[in-house]
Amino acid sequence: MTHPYLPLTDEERKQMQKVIGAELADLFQVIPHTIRDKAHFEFPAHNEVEVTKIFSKWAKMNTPVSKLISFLGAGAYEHAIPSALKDLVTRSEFLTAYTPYQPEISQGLLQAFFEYQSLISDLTGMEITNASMYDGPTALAEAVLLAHNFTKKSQVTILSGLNPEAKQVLRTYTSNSEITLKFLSPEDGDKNHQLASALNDKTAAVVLQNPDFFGHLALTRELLSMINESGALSIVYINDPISLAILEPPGALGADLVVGEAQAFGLPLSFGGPYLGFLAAKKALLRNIPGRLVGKTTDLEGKEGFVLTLQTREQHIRREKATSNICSNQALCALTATIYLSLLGPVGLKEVALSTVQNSHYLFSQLTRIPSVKACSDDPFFHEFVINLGAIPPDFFTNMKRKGFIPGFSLAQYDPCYSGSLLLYTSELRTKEELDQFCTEMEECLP
Amino acid sequence: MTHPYLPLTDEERKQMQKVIGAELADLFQVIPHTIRDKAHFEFPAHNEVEVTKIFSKWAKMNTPVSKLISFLGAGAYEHAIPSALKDLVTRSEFLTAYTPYQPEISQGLLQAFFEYQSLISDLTGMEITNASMYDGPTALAEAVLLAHNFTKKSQVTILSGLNPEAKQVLRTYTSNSEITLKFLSPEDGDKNHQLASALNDKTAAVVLQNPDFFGHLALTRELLSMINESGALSIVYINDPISLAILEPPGALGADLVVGEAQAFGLPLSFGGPYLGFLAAKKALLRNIPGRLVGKTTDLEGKEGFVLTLQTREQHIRREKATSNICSNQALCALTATIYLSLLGPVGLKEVALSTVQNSHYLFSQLTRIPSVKACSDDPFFHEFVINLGAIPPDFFTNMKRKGFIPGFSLAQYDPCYSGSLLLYTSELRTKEELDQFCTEMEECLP
Amino acid sequence: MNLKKEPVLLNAASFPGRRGYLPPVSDLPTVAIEELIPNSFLRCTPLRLPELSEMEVTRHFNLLSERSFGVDQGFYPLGSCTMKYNPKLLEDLPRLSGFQDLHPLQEEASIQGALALLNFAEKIFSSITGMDEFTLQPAAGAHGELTGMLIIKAALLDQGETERDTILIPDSAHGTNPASAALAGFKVQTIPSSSAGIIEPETLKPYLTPKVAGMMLTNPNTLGLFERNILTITQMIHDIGGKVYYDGANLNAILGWARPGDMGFDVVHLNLHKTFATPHGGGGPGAGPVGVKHDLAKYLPVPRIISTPHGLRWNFDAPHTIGKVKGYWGHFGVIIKALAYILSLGSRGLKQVSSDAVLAANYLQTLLKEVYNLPYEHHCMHEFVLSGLKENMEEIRTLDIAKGLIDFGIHPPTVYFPLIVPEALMIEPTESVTLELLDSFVSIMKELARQAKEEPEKLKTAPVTTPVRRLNETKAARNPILKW
Amino acid sequence: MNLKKEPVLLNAASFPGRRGYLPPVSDLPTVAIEELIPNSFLRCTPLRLPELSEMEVTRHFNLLSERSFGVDQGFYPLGSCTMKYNPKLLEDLPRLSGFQDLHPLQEEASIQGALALLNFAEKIFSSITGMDEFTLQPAAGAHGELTGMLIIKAALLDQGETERDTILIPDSAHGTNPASAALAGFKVQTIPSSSAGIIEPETLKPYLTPKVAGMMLTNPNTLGLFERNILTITQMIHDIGGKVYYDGANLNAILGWARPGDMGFDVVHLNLHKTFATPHGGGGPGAGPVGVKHDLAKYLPVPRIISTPHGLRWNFDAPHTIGKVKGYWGHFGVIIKALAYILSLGSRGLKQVSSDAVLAANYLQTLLKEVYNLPYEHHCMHEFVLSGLKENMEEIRTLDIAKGLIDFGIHPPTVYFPLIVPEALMIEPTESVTLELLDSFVSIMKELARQAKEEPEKLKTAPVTTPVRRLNETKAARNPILKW
Ligand SMILES: Cc1ncc(COP(=O)(O)O)c(C=O)c1O
Ligand SMILES: Cc1ncc(COP(=O)(O)O)c(C=O)c1O
Repeated sequence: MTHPYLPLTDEERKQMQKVIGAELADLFQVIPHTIRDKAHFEFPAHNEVEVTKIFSKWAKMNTPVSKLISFLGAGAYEHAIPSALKDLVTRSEFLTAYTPYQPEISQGLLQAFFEYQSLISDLTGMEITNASMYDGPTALAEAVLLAHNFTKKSQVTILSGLNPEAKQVLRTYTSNSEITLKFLSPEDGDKNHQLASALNDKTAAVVLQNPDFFGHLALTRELLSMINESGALSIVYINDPISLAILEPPGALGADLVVGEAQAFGLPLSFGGPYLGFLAAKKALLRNIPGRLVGKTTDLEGKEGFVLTLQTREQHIRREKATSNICSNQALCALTATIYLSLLGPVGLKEVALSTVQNSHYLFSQLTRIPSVKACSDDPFFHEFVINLGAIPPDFFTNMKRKGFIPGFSLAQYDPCYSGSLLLYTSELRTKEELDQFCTEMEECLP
Repeated sequence: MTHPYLPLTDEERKQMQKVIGAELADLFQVIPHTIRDKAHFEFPAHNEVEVTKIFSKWAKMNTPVSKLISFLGAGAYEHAIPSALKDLVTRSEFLTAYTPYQPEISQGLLQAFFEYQSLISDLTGMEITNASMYDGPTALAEAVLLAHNFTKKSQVTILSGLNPEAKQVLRTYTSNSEITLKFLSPEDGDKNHQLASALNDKTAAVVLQNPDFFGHLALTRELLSMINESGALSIVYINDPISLAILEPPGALGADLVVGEAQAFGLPLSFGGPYLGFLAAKKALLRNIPGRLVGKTTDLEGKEGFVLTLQTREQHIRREKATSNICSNQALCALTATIYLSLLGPVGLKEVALSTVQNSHYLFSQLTRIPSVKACSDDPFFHEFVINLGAIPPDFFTNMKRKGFIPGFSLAQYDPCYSGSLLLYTSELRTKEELDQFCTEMEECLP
Repeated sequence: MNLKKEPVLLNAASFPGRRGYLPPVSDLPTVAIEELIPNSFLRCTPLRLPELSEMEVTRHFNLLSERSFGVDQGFYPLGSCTMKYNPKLLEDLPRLSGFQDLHPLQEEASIQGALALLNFAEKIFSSITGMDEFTLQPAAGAHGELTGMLIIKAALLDQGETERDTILIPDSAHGTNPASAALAGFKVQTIPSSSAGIIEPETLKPYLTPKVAGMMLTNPNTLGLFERNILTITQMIHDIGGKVYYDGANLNAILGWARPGDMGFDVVHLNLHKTFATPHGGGGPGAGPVGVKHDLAKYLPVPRIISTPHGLRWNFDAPHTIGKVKGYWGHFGVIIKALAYILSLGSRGLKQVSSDAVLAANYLQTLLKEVYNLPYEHHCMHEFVLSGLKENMEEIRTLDIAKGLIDFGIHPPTVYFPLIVPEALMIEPTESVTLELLDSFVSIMKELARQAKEEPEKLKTAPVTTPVRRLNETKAARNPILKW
Repeated sequence: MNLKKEPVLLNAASFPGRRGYLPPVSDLPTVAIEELIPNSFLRCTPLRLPELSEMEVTRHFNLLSERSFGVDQGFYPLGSCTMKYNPKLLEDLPRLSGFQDLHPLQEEASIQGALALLNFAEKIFSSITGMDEFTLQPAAGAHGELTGMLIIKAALLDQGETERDTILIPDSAHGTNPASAALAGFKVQTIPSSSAGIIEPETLKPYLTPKVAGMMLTNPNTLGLFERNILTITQMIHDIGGKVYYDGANLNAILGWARPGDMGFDVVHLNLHKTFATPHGGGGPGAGPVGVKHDLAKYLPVPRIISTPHGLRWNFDAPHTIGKVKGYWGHFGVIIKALAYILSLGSRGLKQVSSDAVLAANYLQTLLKEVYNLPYEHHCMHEFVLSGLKENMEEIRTLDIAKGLIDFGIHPPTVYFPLIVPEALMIEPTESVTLELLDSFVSIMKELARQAKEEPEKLKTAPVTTPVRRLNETKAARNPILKW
């Protein structure tokens, strides 16, 4: 068989068998024949054009947000992606490399990850950042496990407004540990109230999302100092770190751990993955943090260079006692974020943040003029907000889609008690004309 | 002003003016103010998202062949393009380099062009190939000028069936020279007849396209020896060099010059450009050929390397006495062809050629079963052929387009005497199902 | 071509006032941010990010790329990592707008293609592995292990087997195995490999206590040896009520020849970024789908895709599920690539993949054991482990050999793993190699053996062709500098 | 990162039976080719092409790329070539399926977007240059020159001016100018530049015979100096009935500050691959649109785009046209890129482009003239020419300086052009540079001057950091080896 991915020819195969002194079948002889006999599966091979056709057909069966005007956010955010990004991140030296275990031949990747760590640390106001986690929810779960291991305490309090995806993953990750999770809800009062009632000396950590899942700004120095004073670690969860361009960084307010999802830094929506989890911490937690770290050092001639460091925390050395089981991480996504931030710079990132804020606040004000639309809160929000429609008319989503819109996210999908509520997000991509048109169509589609 | 393409800041600009000892305006003072005062034009700047929208809108106003099943060929050919090609040809070291005038820093490009020259020489059966020409038609024009300069004769005979684009360019290029062009037509008999009647001792060159514009195979050893014996140079023009995978190469049959269009080697249709002209010749013509040549040599340590060579033929040295005025050529397109041929290899290229032949012959046989469709010839053809519909029904093209087809090229566009005739091409991309469906629809659309 | 240039750090290259990108901005009349968001939330700490033009960013990362080494640059026989060629076609497909611009929370009617693709991928993975049902949620191999361990835990708890808290793991196992088991709440018991490098039933027997929840294995194991007693082993674990987990890292050895499902494994993860050619990206992202036998299917993460009269749908209604292990549905972009690879090769091609991979490994083993110690004298599967040089091993260690290879433009094999082999050099050529490449690797490895004898100093100070020489790792760990 | 590896030639890397791509193949029942095409036409000469797997092709061209140097790799102050940064956005747009998959012969109804784009591009170029009408057909600068010369020839012939057979060209002109004029059937008369580096009306006067058909100029000229007498010069040519041609290679100096149309030029070509940031691609493709004043518009190549009630159409009906200069409609893909660049910057941005380009050039000239000879002591425009070292010029020539720069990771300037400056070093930094980069270039140029004095041998044998050292060009020309 010859195939573009299989360079050996039949003749070479024969020659190799001769050198080995065994037939191919002999090499597989060690596999019990009862196993070998069962190993049947059958499907045809396809050339590039055919494979492309197969996938194009699937792609065409979807209606991506590029064909609509979408107000979906809820943890995954449409943002403009600079053209230069793709070209750089797909350089084959980056794309096809393994983890940089051999530093001399991997200085480029190592430097890029060091830059990623630095950028995230600066943005969040933290001292250290690891070289990436699978995604926001798993980063949070690892942060909670860290807090448990570090504080040796078992109660974890989650203030209301945490992304439901993160909630679910947190539950799964802690299901077989000593940790007990306490999820608070808006019924428990505002976040200060929630915290006051839940905090005690068994609390290992308090988790607080900012802006919270409903878009509200929740993070204050007071909340964090209450947590810190209790001896618990404060964990701030961030879903769109573009918010950090204009919001005071959690580190500056006293957070112990800042984790979140950095998909917004140049990664396409891609139906949910791969994304980019980040985990930043105070220096005191250094020996406890999961995942890879890149450090600066010198070579035998005194020249500066970069290496993977503090590997004794990791599974390949510490095995069952490792701080985490993570091995492959989201390296290329971290590189993407690094390039995104380099291109955007402080001015660009602020422009994106301000534009999303401005667009969303305009949308909020226009939508809430529609009689059947109620604002759910008048608390300050970032670039997402919730409206209540009373009941969502039948075919509302279908009708809006026909008009070219995805009118936000129906919160009932996560929790039936939110039925009638929509979570809406607007990015820097939207124009006033689009927002106005959307409001007009909403008014028409609603009773 | 700050812009992603303009790294200088206003402060730096000031600093530089100080070092220069002049204001910016002073530097432009040398331009007469009457000129400066008129230099007004005004249009806004757009960010990436806006620019992309503008171009996407234009792109959407077109109906590309990817949305239809097209039987258009006539000099520009749809073929499958391997995925790996784009990745390699757009490596920034290739894409953003200038002509490799500094060989030490350009060995990669030079080697690639040397490989290109070798591949085209091998394919055409010639001894030398230059590093590319603008496109097929200009390559032909330059070959004719070369023949004139080399033979010092002025008559050039063009056998019937030359691509009309090439005809027109040839006319333009020779319009102010001593060359007289003699275009023969099928009315002058078959190609042997045409040649016999036209050849004389003033003939500088005879041009012969193979397969000719109507798809017919025309090139024989006899034709070429007649030309050679007359003292004229034989110039073979090739429109789809994929044909060379299965046809005897012109060099082996005795051609002096082989020129043509190599768009089919991995370049997209791209509305006609950029494409890739190639020019291959016998060694005797070496000092006369236009354009760049890459040669192998050694460095001061005896190591092998590549350089631009025989530059004394070229305009930057020989000026008005140069063999041609060409400077920038189609380097990146030549690189594309080189990668295409490396990926396809002999087996792949033959498969492409055989599939196009097979598909087109099947199509020919099925179409000519339709009562109102007449074959125009039963001469052997490669992957293109002409049918005559008597008269093309009004709205025929529109109706076929609505059904999803471009039913070929109406030859009347080049010459009204061909009214009612269509030139059709099929590539390796077409399936039997598509061909059959096309024939069914043709039958329906024709009286 | 730029290796002489030293890239400075992004922040050092920054200059105030430069910018690399103009994002679209709101066309609404500007409102002061303080009117929209209370001042108390707004940033007063200065925002520090590098300021560069597009060209500077481009040159910076081009320069960094030139100081990196991928499969596209040369031979990468990194054992256990299956550094096969990553076909370029795979990169094009996730970029189709119908995939790339799909929001994970779109309603089902607008994602039928994505659901069909995922559904098809689950079925293909099932048929390749002989498992019954798959989840595509896990983000990498280790994540798949955690998922699998949680599934086993859930199943045991469900059966009231609360005492079973121990997972058996061979001493040759990858570090993620014990780490994942521990993360899922298990204790870990290490099982020693025999002198033949595999697990012997007699060795295993004493560990089969009522505390045993199950066992994790990779087969072929990390020594590149097929566990020939696998049917006995899985039977033994089943007999005491445990479950057996298959670490799919080495599936490239047996594609089309054997299926973990047929070996008696209950849970399997795949490494799409190894076996199925999706690029490693300098460390990730990968994807680690997990397959189970019927009896464990109800514990798989939610949601599962189900077919209904209204098309494919997400089903969250799974009372026994372990829950979600990741936001949304997994690494969709990676899954697309793996599936494209599988469809490009077909079932026959996949079998040829493992045939060629095994052939290439045995070819190297045969030729290299002349000068390097081969601790286990069997034919290997897709990889094999050497135990340092035959001669002058005291002075020239595996690390020196690895660094010496770099000066020949070859990426070093995995070193010092598995832990049970002293001075381990773990070599996995994969099926992507040509015979010339294998031969030249052998010559280079022999040349290094010669150097070890004749000019050991050269090897001890290698590499010399790289932008930096050997780096001080102790210094890095003792005084961690983790940001600029 | 692979510079140690020597790439062999493709044919030497080939091995029979390997393949790099599976094309789609006809699904018709196979018919022997001999039944479709007479044997006499079929290949009997063996088809020799390299046989490689996809990975080998990938590694081969990656390796070649690592031995090449583009703007993305570093500073490229190549005079006359305007090696500015090529924004990445430009690469994305021609790949839109609505452009890339468009056949040149599609009927007009299906190409309205393409026609609108081209039509818009013509108008934009007209406004930037002050010309009235544009053709987009020419493939490069030289091709534009030929087109322009043919237009002038046609106009003269049309007026019965058959005697006018001479084109005046300054001695500082690029070689394509005389070559193009000759190709169009003209004789060339060289006009000497003054000691100030420009054309003086008095010098020109004696050449203004009735044989003169016109004059070709670039302004600023190739010395980087603005022809300050341009209005007088164009007037003088017009007065004797000639036409003046503008070589657009140096338009980057005056964008937004001056327009050739307003200087009295009758015909202008643009180099989209210089001024408008489309990448050079290692030598091409470029594009050389040609603009003319109203009176010459009827000679432009066919077809022209016209607006009709049924949309935009091709118009071939142009009895005075010079005909076609190229197949189809020009380098559509390149035109898209140039237009995207123009729209990204807007008119203000374009003026800033030339302002910054001129500023950067003068900054360098000011600092470099301390150690290198500056033959013309004026402010320059976007580039300037040095005439070798001030000291030790006998031993260390311009070529040595050029090669010395390579060892510092900088692409050498244009050397030995223009021909009228001995030991010319022609430096064009463009607007894409940072001030740090300019300063470091100055230090390096000064360091080379120091080396020239103190260690001349080092410079005479530079470069040493490249995969090959100085190559024997004489040998290459004497014994040409042009294929494997
Ligand atoms: C044997 C084995 N198991 C598990 C893993 C972990 O996989 P991942 O890195 O995808 O988490 C690896 C990765 O190197 C491995 O080699
Ligand atoms: C002044 C000048 N004129 C004309 C040309 C020719 O342009 P092209 O290479 O696009 O044919 C050049 C190119 O270097 C040039 O510098």
